[in-house]
Amino acid sequence: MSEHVLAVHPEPDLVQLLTPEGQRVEHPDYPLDITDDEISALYRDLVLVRRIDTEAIALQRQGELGLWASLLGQEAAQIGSGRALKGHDMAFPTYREHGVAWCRGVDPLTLLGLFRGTNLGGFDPREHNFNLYTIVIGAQTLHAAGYAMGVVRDGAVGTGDPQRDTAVLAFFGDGASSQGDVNEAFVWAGAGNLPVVFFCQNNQWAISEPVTTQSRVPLFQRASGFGFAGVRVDGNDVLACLAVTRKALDHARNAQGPTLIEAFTYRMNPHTTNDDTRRYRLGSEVETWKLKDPIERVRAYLTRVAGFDHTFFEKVEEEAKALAEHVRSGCRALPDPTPESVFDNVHVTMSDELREQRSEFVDFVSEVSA
Amino acid sequence: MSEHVLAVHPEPDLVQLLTPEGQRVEHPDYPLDITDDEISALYRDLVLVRRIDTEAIALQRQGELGLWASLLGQEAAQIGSGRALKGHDMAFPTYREHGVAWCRGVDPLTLLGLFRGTNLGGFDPREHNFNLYTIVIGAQTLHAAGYAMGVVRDGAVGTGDPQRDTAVLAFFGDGASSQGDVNEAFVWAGAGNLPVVFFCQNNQWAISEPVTTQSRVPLFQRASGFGFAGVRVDGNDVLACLAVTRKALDHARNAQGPTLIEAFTYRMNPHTTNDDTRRYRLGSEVETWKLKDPIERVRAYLTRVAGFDHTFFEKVEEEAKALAEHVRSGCRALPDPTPESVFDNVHVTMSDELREQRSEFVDFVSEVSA
Amino acid sequence: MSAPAATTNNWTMAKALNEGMRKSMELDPKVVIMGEDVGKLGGVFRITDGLQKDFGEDRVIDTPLAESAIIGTAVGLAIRGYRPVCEIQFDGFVFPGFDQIVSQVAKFHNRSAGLVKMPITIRIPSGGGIGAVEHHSESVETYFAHTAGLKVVACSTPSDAYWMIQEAIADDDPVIFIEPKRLYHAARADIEAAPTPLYEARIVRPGQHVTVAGYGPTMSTLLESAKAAAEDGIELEVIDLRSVSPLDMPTVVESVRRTGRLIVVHEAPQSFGVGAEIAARVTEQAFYSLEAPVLRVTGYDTPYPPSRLEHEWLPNLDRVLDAVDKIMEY
Amino acid sequence: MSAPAATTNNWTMAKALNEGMRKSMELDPKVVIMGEDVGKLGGVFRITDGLQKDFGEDRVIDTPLAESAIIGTAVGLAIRGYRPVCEIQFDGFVFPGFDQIVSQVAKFHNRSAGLVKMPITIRIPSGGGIGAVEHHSESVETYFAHTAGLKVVACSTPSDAYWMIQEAIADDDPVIFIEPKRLYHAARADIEAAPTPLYEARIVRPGQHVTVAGYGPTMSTLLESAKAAAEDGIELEVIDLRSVSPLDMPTVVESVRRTGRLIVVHEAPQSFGVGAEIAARVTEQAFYSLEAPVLRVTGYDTPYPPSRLEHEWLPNLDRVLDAVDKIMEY
Ligand SMILES: Cc1ncc(C[n+]2csc(CCOP(=O)(O)OP(=O)(O)O)c2C)c(N)n1
Ligand SMILES: Cc1ncc(C[n+]2csc(CCOP(=O)(O)OP(=O)(O)O)c2C)c(N)n1
Ligand SMILES: [Mg+2]
Ligand SMILES: [Mg+2]
Repeated sequence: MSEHVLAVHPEPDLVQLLTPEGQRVEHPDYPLDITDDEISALYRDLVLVRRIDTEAIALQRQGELGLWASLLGQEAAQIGSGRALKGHDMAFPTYREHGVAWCRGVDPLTLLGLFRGTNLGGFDPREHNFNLYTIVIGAQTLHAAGYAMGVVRDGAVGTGDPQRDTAVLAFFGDGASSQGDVNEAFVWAGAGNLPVVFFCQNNQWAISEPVTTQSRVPLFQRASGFGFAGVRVDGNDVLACLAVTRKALDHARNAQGPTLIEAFTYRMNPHTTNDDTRRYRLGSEVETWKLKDPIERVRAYLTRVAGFDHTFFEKVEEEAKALAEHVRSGCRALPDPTPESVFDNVHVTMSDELREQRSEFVDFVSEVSA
Repeated sequence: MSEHVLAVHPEPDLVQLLTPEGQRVEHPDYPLDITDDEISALYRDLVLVRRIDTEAIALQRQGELGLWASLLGQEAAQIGSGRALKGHDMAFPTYREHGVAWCRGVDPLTLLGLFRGTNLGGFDPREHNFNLYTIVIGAQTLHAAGYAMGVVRDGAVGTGDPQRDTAVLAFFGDGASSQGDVNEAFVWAGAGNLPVVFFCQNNQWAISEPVTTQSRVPLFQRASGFGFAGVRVDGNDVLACLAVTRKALDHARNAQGPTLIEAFTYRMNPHTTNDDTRRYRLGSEVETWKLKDPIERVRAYLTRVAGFDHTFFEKVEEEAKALAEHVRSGCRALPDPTPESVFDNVHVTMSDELREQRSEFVDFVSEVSA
Repeated sequence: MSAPAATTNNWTMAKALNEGMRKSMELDPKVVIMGEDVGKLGGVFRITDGLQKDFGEDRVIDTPLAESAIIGTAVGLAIRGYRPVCEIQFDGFVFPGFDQIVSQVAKFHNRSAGLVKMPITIRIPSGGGIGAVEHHSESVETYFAHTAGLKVVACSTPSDAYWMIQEAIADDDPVIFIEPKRLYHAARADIEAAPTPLYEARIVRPGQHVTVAGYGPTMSTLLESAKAAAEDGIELEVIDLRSVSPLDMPTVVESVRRTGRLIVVHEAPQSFGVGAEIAARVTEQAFYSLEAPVLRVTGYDTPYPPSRLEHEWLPNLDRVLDAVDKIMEY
Repeated sequence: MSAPAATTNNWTMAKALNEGMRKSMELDPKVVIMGEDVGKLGGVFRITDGLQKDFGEDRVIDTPLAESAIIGTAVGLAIRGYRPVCEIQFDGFVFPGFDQIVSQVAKFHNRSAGLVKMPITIRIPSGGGIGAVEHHSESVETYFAHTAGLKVVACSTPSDAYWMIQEAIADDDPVIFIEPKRLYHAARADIEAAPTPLYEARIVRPGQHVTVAGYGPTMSTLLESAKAAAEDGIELEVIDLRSVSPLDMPTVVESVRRTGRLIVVHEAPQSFGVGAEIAARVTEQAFYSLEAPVLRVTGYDTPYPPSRLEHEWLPNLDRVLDAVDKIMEY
C-alpha cells in the first residue's frame, strides 16, 4: 500500500484515489500499491506530455503543423491507463492519445507527421505495441477486438505466465460510444470473452456536442448489457486511472474477459486547433474543471504529503524544457516526403498500371520543376 | 381482469400469463384485462397466420415462390405484439413478420410478391402503417427510430389524446442484435427518448448460429446501458406478448420513451425454405419446444377453462381453409411484372439517360420475343 | 425555391449554401437538417450557421455520432413525410453510412413501387486542397454515381450553391450533394436571379479547340487553365457538368462534336472514376468526331496523400495544360 | 499453394473453392476463416463445408452477425500476424462493412508506410441469376475497384477458383474475391496442374472479328455467344479478365489491336462500371486501331430487378449478339 492513504472514499460511483486537493483516498475494489517515488514518476509523465501538447499547439500556430488535437485535461486518464500496460500488451489509440504514446515509448516526433502532413501515420504499430492513430471514429475498437482474437488464438491469455499473457487496450471518446463499430466491438468482446479493455475518455464533448447528446445514462453502464463490467473512474486522477486499468488488464490477461472503463474527464482545449468553443460552451464550465486539474493534485500530494521539494520539480521542469526543444526542432526538421512516394506502399506489390502512373507522375514533376 | 387467472407466477424473469398447459397466471407488472372472447379472437389469429405460413411453404415447394421465411413457432410473439398496436401506430418488420402483417390488415398476397420475385415489396407502408419487409439485417430499426423522430416532431406523443399519440414498433431478431445499426437505433432511441418499442424475437437461431454466438447474456439486458427498460417475455404466450407490448407502446405514446422487449421463442422451421437444420441443430431441441407451442396452450385454455366447444374450433378451421385457398389461388394469379417496369420508379423523375436505356430495352425485348 | 433579396449579392459559397437552406426551410416546414455539430456550432464549416437558432432544435438536429443512423433515421423521417437534409461532416466519414445510402435510400422508392418518396439530400463537404489530415479530402462521388436510384450533383460557384441546394432539397429523389470544401470561402460572387436546372451542364467558357469538362472543386483550375491556354492560342471550351448522375451528355457531346477533343478532370482516383464513364459515352456517341481519345486528368490510383503532397497529386494547372498539349498532338 | 491430388479432378466451383481454402489452411497456420454461418453449416453455399470440423473453431469462426466487425476484426487479426479470409454471406451485405474495407483494409498498409501488411481476402458470393430476393444478386466489384489499395478478382471456372483463392490468400495485399454464385454448382471441370498468375487475363477463345471481355458470372454467356456468332461466321475473341483491379490491359489491348472491336460485359449497372474504365483505357491505348467505339453489355442503371425479370435484365446471349451485330455495323 501507498504510504499516505485516507480511509474514506468520497464518491462510491466514481473511483477516485487522489482528490483534487491532493489527498489519497482508498477504494475497496481498487487498492493501489504504489510508492511515492512511483507517484513522482507519474507526475513527471503528466508534466512532460502536457509540455508536448503545449509545444504542438504552438507549432500549429506557427504553421508547422496543419492541425493538433490537444490532450489538455486528459493527461491523467492517458498516463494512468498507459502506465498500466505491459510492454507486450497492445494499445489502440484515437487521434488524441499522445500521453499513451508517451507511455509506450513512442517519440513524440513520430506522432507529428500525421498532423504536419508529411505522412499518414507512418510507423509500425508493433514496434511499441501502439497502433496508428485512427481518425475514423470508433474503427479502432474493432481492430482491438480482432487483435484480441489473435491473442486468444496465440494462446496468450490465462496461462498464468506474466511474460505471455497479453491484454489489449482500446481507446475511444464519449462521442464514439454512439458508433455502430464501437457497439459491435462490445458484442465481439462480450460474446468472445476477449482480453480487451475499452477505455472511454468521456471528456464531456464530441466537438460541440455535450455527452448528453449521445446518452442520457452514464456511459460505463453500456457494458453490462453486453455481458461485461463497466466502471467509472475519475479521469483526472492518475492513480485511480492506473489502478482501475491495471485491474481490468489483469482481468483480461487472466482470460476473465473485457471491461469498459469510463474515465470521467474534461477536454480543456478546443476539439482541435480548428475549433472555436465559444460557440457552444461556457467559460465557467472550463473554470470549474480547472479546479480538478490532473497535475495540480499530484503536485499537491507530492509537496504537502510526500514532502518532495523544489529540486524535484525543477528537475522535471528542466526535462520538460528539453523535451519541448526536441519537439520544436525535431518537428521543423521532419523531412518532406518525396512526391513519388505517394505511389509507394499502395500495395505490397505495385501493379504495372500503378507503376505507369508513377512514372508519368515522376516525369511530370521533374518537367514542371525543371 | 380476465375471467380465469391463477395467482402464482412461475418464472419471475420471463413474463408469462398463460402456461404451456393453458393455465392463466398473473404477473404483478403486467395485468391483462381480457375477455375469453378476446382470447378466442387471438386464437383465430394464431391459427390463420400459421395456415398462411403452411400454404406459403407449400407454394415454395411447388415452385410458385422462390423462397419463404417461415414464422412457425413465432405466431404468439407476432400476434401478441401486432394486436397491441393501434391503427395509427407504425410497425417496421423484418422479413418474417407475416403474423404482424396479418394484424395490420395486410392481405397475405401482398407479402408474396417479394418471395415470388414479381416485385421488391411493392406496397405503400402507410396504407396499413406496416413498413416494407427489410432484408438487410437491422436496417429497419433505424428507420423506426427516424419515424419516431417524425412522430415527436409532429407533436404526436404525450398529448393524452389516444387518437393522436403514436408509437412505433421495430422488429428484429436475436442475430440482428449484433449489428451496428440496431445498437445505433438504441442510442438514438435512448438519447432522444423516442416513442419506439424494440421487439426482438429471440428465436434462438440466426440461420445456423445459436443465440450464444451473439451474446453470453440475455438480450433484453442490452437496453439498460442505453437508458431504457428491457423485459423478457414468453414469446410463445400470446397473452404475455400482448400485455408487455401494450404497456411498452403506451409508455412510448405517453412520451416515456423506448422499451426493448425480448420475446423468448423458437424458430420451429428451417431459417428459410433454403436452409437445412440437420447440419447444426438437434431434433430433440425442436421436440422440447413443441411442448411450448403457442397455439396449443390457447386451445387448451379455451377448451378446458373457458369452455369453448368444437363449433368454435371448426369455424376457425373453415376460415383457415378459405384463407389457404385465397393464398394458393391468389399466389398463382399474381401477375408477372412487365419487363420494362424495371425502369419505373428508379427515380420519381426519370432521367433522360435512363429513358434511353429503357427504350433500347423495350425495343430489344420486343425484337427478341418477335 | 426563391430568389435572394437584392441585398444578398456578393456571397461566399458557404453563405450561399446557408441562405439556400434557410429558404428551403422557410418554404417547407417538413425540411429538417441533421448531422454532427450542425446546431450550435453551425457545422465544422459553419454552413448551417444560425439555422438552429432560427428554426429550433426540432428542425436543426445535432445527432449522436453515427453516420449509419443519420442516414437510417432520415429514411424513417422520409417515410413519415419529412424532407431530411443530412450533413456528413467530411467526405471520408460517409462510409459508415454507406449501407443505408445504397441499400435503403437509393432503393426505397423503387421497392415501394413508387409509392414512397425519399426526398433526402445528403450534403458532403468534399475533395482536397485544404491541408487536412487523412479521411478529410476524399472524393466519393463515383461510388454514388454507380448506384442506381441516387442523383449526384456538385456545385462550383456561390450562385449554383444557392440554387442547387434548394433544387436538391425540393427534388423528390435522393440527392448526393457534393460541396467542394476548398471553395467554401474562396471567392464571393453574385447570385443569379434564377436557377439553371439542376441536372444540366453549363458551358462556362466557350472555345473551339478542346473541350474540358469537370465539376465542383476542379472548376477554378479549369478556368485558370483556359486562360493560360488561350495565351498560347488554344481555346478551351470549359464545361461545368454540375450533375455527375445523371450526366448531361447532350451538352458534352455537342461540344465535342465541335472541338473533336475532350479532357475530363476530377479529383477522385482515375480508375473506375467519372472520367471513365464520360470517356466511354462520348466515344460511343461521337465516335467519328473524335480527333483524339478522351484524356483524363484526375487523382491518381492511390490513397489521398499526406497534405504536403496534395498539390502535386491533385489535378492542377500544369497537369491540365500538359493534357491539353498531349491531346493537341493527336 | 499446391496442386490437387490426381483424384481431385472433375470438381464444381464450390468444391474447388473449398479445396483451395483447405490447402491454404494446411500450408499456413495463420490463415483463419471467419463469417456468418461458415462453421457447422459450412456457409449458406457450403463453400466452407467441413473446414471447421477439420481445422477447429479457432480457425473457422462463426462470428456474430455484423459485417463491419467481421472486417474490422480481420484488420486487428492482420496486425497480430494472421491472414484472415472473410466470407460475406451475399454481395448486398458487404455494405455494412464498407467503411472498414475502404478506410481501413485498403489504406492500412499505406498509412503504416508499408510496415504492416493487410493480407485479408474478402470472399463475396456475387451476381444474379439464381432467382433470389433483393440484396442477394448485386454486383459490387466496381466500388472496390475504384478504391485504391484493394485488388479485385473474379473466378469463372473451377480450376481458376481452386488456384485463385489460394493465390488471393497468399497475396500480402487485400483482395476482394468475387465468386459468381450461380456458377458454384453449374459445371464440373478438371483442375489445371498449375495456376495462371492471379492478375493476368486469359484469352479463353481466340477469334479475329470482335474482342469480347468479361469476368466471373458472365463468362459462360460469352462463350455461348461466341459459339452462336461463329455460326454466323463472326469469330469472337473471348477474354476472361480474371482481375478487375489491376486490369491486365496489355492482353486486352493486344487483342483489340487485332480485332479493332471490343465489347465489355458485366452484370453491374452500366454507368460508372467496369466497362467504362476498360472503354476509356482501350480507347486511349489503341485509338487508331478501333473500328468502332467500345460497346458495353451490362446490367441497366436500375436496382437489381425482382427475380422474374432478372434474365431479361442481365446480360444474356441475345443482348451480347445484338451488340456484336451493332459493333460490326461500324
Ligand atoms: C466516422 C467519423 N465521423 C465523424 C468524424 C469527425 N469527428 C472527428 S472527432 C469527432 C468527435 C469525437 O468525439 P469523441 O468521440 O468524444 O472524442 P474526442 O474528440 O472528444 O476525444 C468527430 C465528429 C470522424 N472523425 N469520423
Ligand atoms: C446485413 C446482412 N447480413 C447478412 C444477412 C443474411 N442473413 C439473412 S437472415 C440472417 C440471420 C438473421 O438472424 P436473426 O436476426 O436472429 O433473425 P431470424 O432470421 O432468426 O428471424 C442472416 C445472416 C442479411 N440479410 N443482412
Ligand atoms: Mg469527447
Ligand atoms: Mg433469430
